[in-house]
Amino acid sequence: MSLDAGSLTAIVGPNGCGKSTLFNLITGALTPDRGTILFKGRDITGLPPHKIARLGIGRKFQVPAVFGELSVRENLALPAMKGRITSIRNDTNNARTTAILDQVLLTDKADWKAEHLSHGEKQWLEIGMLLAQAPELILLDEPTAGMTAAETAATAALIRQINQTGGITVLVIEHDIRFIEQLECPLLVMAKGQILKSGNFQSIRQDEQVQELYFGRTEAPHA
Amino acid sequence: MLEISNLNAGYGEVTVLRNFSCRIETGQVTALMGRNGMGKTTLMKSIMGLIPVKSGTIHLNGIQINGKETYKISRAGIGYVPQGREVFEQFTVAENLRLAALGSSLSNLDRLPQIHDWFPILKERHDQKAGTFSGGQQQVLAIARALMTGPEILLLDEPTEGIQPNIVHEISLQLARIARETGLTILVVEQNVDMVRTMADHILFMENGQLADQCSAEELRSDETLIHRYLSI
Amino acid sequence: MGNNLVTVAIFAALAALPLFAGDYWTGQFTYYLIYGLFALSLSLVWGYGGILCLGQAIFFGTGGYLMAIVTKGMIFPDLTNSYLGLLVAITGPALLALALGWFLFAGRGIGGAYLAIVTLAIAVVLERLMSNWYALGGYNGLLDIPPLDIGLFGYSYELWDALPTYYVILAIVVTLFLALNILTRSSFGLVLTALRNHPDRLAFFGFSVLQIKLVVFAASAALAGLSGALFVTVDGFVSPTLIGFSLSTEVLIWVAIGGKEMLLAAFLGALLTRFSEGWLSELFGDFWTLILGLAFMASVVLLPRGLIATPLQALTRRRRPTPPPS
Amino acid sequence: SGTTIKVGAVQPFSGGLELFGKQAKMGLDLAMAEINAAGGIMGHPVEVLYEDNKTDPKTSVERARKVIQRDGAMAVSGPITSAAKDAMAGTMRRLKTPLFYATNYEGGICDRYLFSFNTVPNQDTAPLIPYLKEIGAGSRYYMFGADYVWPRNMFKAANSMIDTIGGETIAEEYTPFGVKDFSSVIRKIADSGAEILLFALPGADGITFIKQAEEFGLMQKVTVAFLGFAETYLGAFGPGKGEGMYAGLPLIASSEEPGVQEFVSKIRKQEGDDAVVSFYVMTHYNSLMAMKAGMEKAGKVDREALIDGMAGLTFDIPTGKARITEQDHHIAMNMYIGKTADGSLKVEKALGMIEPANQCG
Amino acid sequence: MIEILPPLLDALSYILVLILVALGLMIVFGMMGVINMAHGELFMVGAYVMVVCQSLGLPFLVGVLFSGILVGLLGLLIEAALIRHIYTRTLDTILATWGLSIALKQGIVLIFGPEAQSVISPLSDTVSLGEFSYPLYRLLLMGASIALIGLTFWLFLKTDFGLTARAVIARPDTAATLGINTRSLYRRSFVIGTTLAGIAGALVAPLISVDPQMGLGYLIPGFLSILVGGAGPLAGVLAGGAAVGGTNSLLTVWISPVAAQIAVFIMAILVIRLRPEGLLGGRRGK
Ligand SMILES: Nc1ncnc2c1ncn2[C@@H]1O[C@H](COP(=O)(O)OP(=O)(O)OP(=O)(O)O)[C@@H](O)[C@H]1O
Ligand SMILES: Nc1ncnc2c1ncn2[C@@H]1O[C@H](COP(=O)(O)OP(=O)(O)OP(=O)(O)O)[C@@H](O)[C@H]1O
Ligand SMILES: [Mg+2]
Ligand SMILES: [Mg+2]
Repeated sequence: MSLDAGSLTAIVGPNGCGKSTLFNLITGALTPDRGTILFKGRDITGLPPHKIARLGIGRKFQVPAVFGELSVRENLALPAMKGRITSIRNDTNNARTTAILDQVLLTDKADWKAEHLSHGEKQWLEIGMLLAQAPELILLDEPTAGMTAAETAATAALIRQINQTGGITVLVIEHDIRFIEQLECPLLVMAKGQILKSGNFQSIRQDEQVQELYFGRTEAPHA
Repeated sequence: MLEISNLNAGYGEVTVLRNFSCRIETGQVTALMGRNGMGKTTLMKSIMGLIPVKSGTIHLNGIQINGKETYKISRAGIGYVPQGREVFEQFTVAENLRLAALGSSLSNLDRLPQIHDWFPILKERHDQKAGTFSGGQQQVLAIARALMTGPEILLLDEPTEGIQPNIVHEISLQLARIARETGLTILVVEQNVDMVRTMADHILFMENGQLADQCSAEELRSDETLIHRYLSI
Repeated sequence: MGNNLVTVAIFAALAALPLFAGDYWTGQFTYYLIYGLFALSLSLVWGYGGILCLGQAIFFGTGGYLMAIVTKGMIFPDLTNSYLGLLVAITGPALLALALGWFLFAGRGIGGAYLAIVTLAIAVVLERLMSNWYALGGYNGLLDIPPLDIGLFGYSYELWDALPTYYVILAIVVTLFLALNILTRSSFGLVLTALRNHPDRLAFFGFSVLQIKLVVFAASAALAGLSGALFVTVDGFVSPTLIGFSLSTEVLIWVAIGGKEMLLAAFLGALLTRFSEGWLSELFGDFWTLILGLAFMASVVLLPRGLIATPLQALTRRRRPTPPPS
Repeated sequence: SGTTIKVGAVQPFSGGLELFGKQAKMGLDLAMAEINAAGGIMGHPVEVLYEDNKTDPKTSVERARKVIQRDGAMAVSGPITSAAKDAMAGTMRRLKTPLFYATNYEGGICDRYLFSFNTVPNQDTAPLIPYLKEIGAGSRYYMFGADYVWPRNMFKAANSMIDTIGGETIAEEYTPFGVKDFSSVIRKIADSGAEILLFALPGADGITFIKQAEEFGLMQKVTVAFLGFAETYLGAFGPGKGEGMYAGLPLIASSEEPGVQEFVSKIRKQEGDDAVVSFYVMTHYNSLMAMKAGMEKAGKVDREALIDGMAGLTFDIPTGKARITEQDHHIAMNMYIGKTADGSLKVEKALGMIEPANQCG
Repeated sequence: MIEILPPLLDALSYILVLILVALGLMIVFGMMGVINMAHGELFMVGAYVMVVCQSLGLPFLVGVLFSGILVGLLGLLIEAALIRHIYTRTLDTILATWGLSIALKQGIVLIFGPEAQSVISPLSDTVSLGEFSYPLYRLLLMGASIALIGLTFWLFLKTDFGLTARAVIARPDTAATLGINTRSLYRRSFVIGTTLAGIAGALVAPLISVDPQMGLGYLIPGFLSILVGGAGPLAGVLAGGAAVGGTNSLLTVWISPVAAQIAVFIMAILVIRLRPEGLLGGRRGK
């Protein structure tokens, strides 16, 4: 598969079909047995995670992974350092951080320890951390798990905004059909470690094979 | 059946639940909805005694259960399916189920055929390690495991999170069937409005650690504004 | 910032100490300061870096031996300059830490209890090796190590007396303490907290976890090496006991009792444990060891943040209040 | 009466060798009591200040400084391990205070401020070898000891003596501390064809070894010469075990000699009837008695004068006369060969006065 | 054949004794995540109970029984007063139990004094196997060790108790929500671990010097065995004990005891580093 710069793509597929594994491969958490991964034309196969991250790939984990002992603000400051540990300044209170806090609706809780946030708030914080990192490609693994419909919609809007105004390429894994619909983007269907189908939401939703495998026949497509 | 009054609970200095009160009626499926971080999981955990209750009471069939140890609460008749499933990955399906009987009472092993009947996959794969199950299958196992303890009331925390749509649907149908057949009382935390519509008799809305509103399934169906009020931003 | 006030008060008290203490106590506190510096090194790597090194004496002892080798002129009889000795005693352990760290952390690496036991095993092996290394004095060690010579430009000023020694060491300790404070409050400190918290996540933000660990491990080793070097110039001897099991565990107790996540507390942990040990052991005789064991246990269980850090933090509390959800 | 003369005693009272610390204390306590009962030293009462060195070199240094600088000790007694002694040496020189070291050691002290009141290899080990040949135990040796300086130097002294008598050393082997299973080594020794095991593994490890040697029947195959053996080991092997082992020592508590009898009964009176008395008690006792004699010879209470007074001093000890060597401050005294039998240590042969070899060579 | 048999038997006896001592350590560490630095001292207390029993003229087996019971009770006390507060804090368990080990050791010094005590072997016969003979007690000890190891494995791997124990270890909170009394399970596992330490102390006492320092000599190789073998599955301790004990015994014969010890340490460091999950695999430590 390949992604165009500035695109927004979603991946769906049954549990355990290898979606998270795909992310692990791209970000260097796992090394592939075969095949290559190119990023902006450069072979990044087998590079360690921090090198890949420095090249401009950011990632949100399926289970939210924030730094519980740090405050929300510090959590945002950290990715902004982009892996350099030489700077002595401790700058957590700048305009950019404030803007991101606003964007992910955590301004009120900027000085909370991240471990005190709820599940959904952590998901948002993690998206915020990706923004702070300012990568060119963002990989999101189930960003709305545990969110209500409205929150999900807000998240979808946020992601589209990131993609459109920020010009960042985004790849999303999600099970929530509404969310995927709201993303209004091309879809890849994965099964047993391979791309089964691709297309827009409607065409995939209607696809017999995908319905059987994933969505389930019995459920009427909602309006 | 389950009566919670003026409950205050939280983590360390943080109070999440503030004077939360509600009643769960016998034989009903009650859904608890609310935005992220409103304290739904916290409520479940305080019912189970996993986090300490600061003040207020929880009664099960008229008997106070708050302040008891978790295992006693479980034995008093509450089954719990935690958020994130938490099956024992190293154990086989059979061991996972046996464990639940060991914890409650060995006679609960008699429930095994019934459970296999509801969830045939658990019979087919009873010697497979739970860790090798897919997310949806693990969810099924977690539910079966909780049922194995022979609960009077079952608490489910977001059973559909991260599960592919067709399995979500299957699970909700199966739960509805079990509730119908056995009269099991169910309290389910759920964000998936479709699922709530399929299953629930009664809906509670939670906001800022308090019970904000409640309604019946019919009211929910007829009145979209409730959903917007409590579940939007 | 109450914290700084407390720090200033403590170091002012230490500076004033020789005015009303005799030679003995001045000498004694010279040791305590060195132990305090050693405790700081462990606090850095354990409390801040999240790496529990049960063999911290490896670096203390290496620093001590290197200092002895240089200042006794065992390799270059003409180059016995104390400054050279200190330089070697700082860089040597740091390099050793880099090599060890590379071995321990690279690739999949190990951490937690495994790392703790491995570092302890390494300390035991080194102690054995030093005991069998006869060119370096074997089991009985090297004797007659000259004191620190702080002379410059060809002049020589050897620190034989208690008072000047005390102040020179105090100056070194204060400087390093301040430097460490700046370091841990900088963004590097932030990275360290993140590392303790969620090391796996850090890499995906572009941080090289290996690099961070190596930096903090080496920095801590350099500090430990320096304290070992200072120790041998004051004590005049170095032996395998300085490199092995018992000193490693001793420093652990100081830091645990003091509070590993707070530099000042770890430093005071060393000072106060050593200081109170003296008179308490006189007071309680054979029961002292029993009491020490029980007290240590109690402090770990009841005050996991440290016997000294807990009240100090209460005193200087200001960090990150958590407002209740509104 | 004048001001109190203080003597520091930096001894192990914890950390593994506390048993020896206690032996030392028994001797020092008795000496202090006797000196004070007799009016002190030139009218000055003596006080011993005990300090626990935790069997650790750096703590020894710290405690030595404490008793000298803070308490003004005239001299320091101790420690037990030679590693701690070496560590203290520099401090003793720096603070110009004599150290009374009263443990048998490997030799090598040659220092104005250090006195040794116990034996060196030529006194306790070398005489064993011709004696064992003489009684027909043989002259083919297996040497086994702990991995540190003392056993190595003991074996070195033994080796030259074995050469002199035309014997043979089959193997020389060392073991780390804290080993709990010796069956492999025991089998090696049993199969080596050695007649005598020269054994220098002190403390608990030594006891463990002998217990396992009994178990495997090694004691029937070889004669054990146990270097550094003392009455403190008796009873640790179990009844009927650890019999027939030889050692060279400066005092055997079961000796018939009236001086020894009297000394042992004085200790027992002080410490209780079941007190174990070994030569460590006597050597530490001797060190204080020598200090009294030396100071009286010098005629003034002064550290340097005390050292001069003690050099070359001849004085009485429970086993007869003893003399401190002029140059290297070691002690010449009567020596004995002892053998374990019937659960106690018996005198096999009185060797008479043996001069320590010159350590300043 | 005859040449190689004796050293192998020696190695086997060391391995089995090592595993016997490490078994309790293994339960407590591998299964509960508690690093019990005081395990060696519990072993020591077992030996001292034996000393007292013998001085009272009780038969050896009664002494073994008493050692197990008394040290088990001590374990109960330790669990209630100390360990239960720190189950979730693995690294703190190192520190706390280390304080405990200091206290226990000093307690013994205060009661019995620092000198070595003697425990008499109940059997001093040797059995002859053709050319060479072997002490009977050692053979019995090896048998007892195998029996206790088997019993422990059966208990933790085959019984319902074992299933529950392993569940509690994996997910304590979830196990509690299934009605399992996690507190009592932790306590029982810990007490089983300490009881084993006490029995081991009593059984090994006739072979070694019984003194306040005796615990450390087994603790370190015991730990290395567990880490080398792998903390996850119980069987790891068998592999680890065999690797550590076997290397040590055989190198002692072939080279020297000092070289053997250094080799064992270096082997352990390498194995732990290169295979942190241990020789037998299993869960990996954090
Ligand atoms: N660390 C691992 N070791 C072994 N197998 C693994 C590991 N991680 C994942 N797997 C297996 O790889 C397969 C793909 O897993 P992956 O996590 O990529 O699925 P997914 O598509 O993200 O599923 P979900 O929608 O449930 O998150 C699964 O069968 C899983 O069991
Ligand atoms: N371990 C914790 N320590 C402190 N505070 C916590 C902890 N876990 C949760 N909280 C706080 O409790 C509040 C409620 O969390 P809870 O997990 O109950 O929310 P929820 O309603 O279940 O949300 P979600 O839908 O995201 O699961 C959150 O706002 C969070 O700040
Ligand atoms: Mg996934
Ligand atoms: Mg929740």
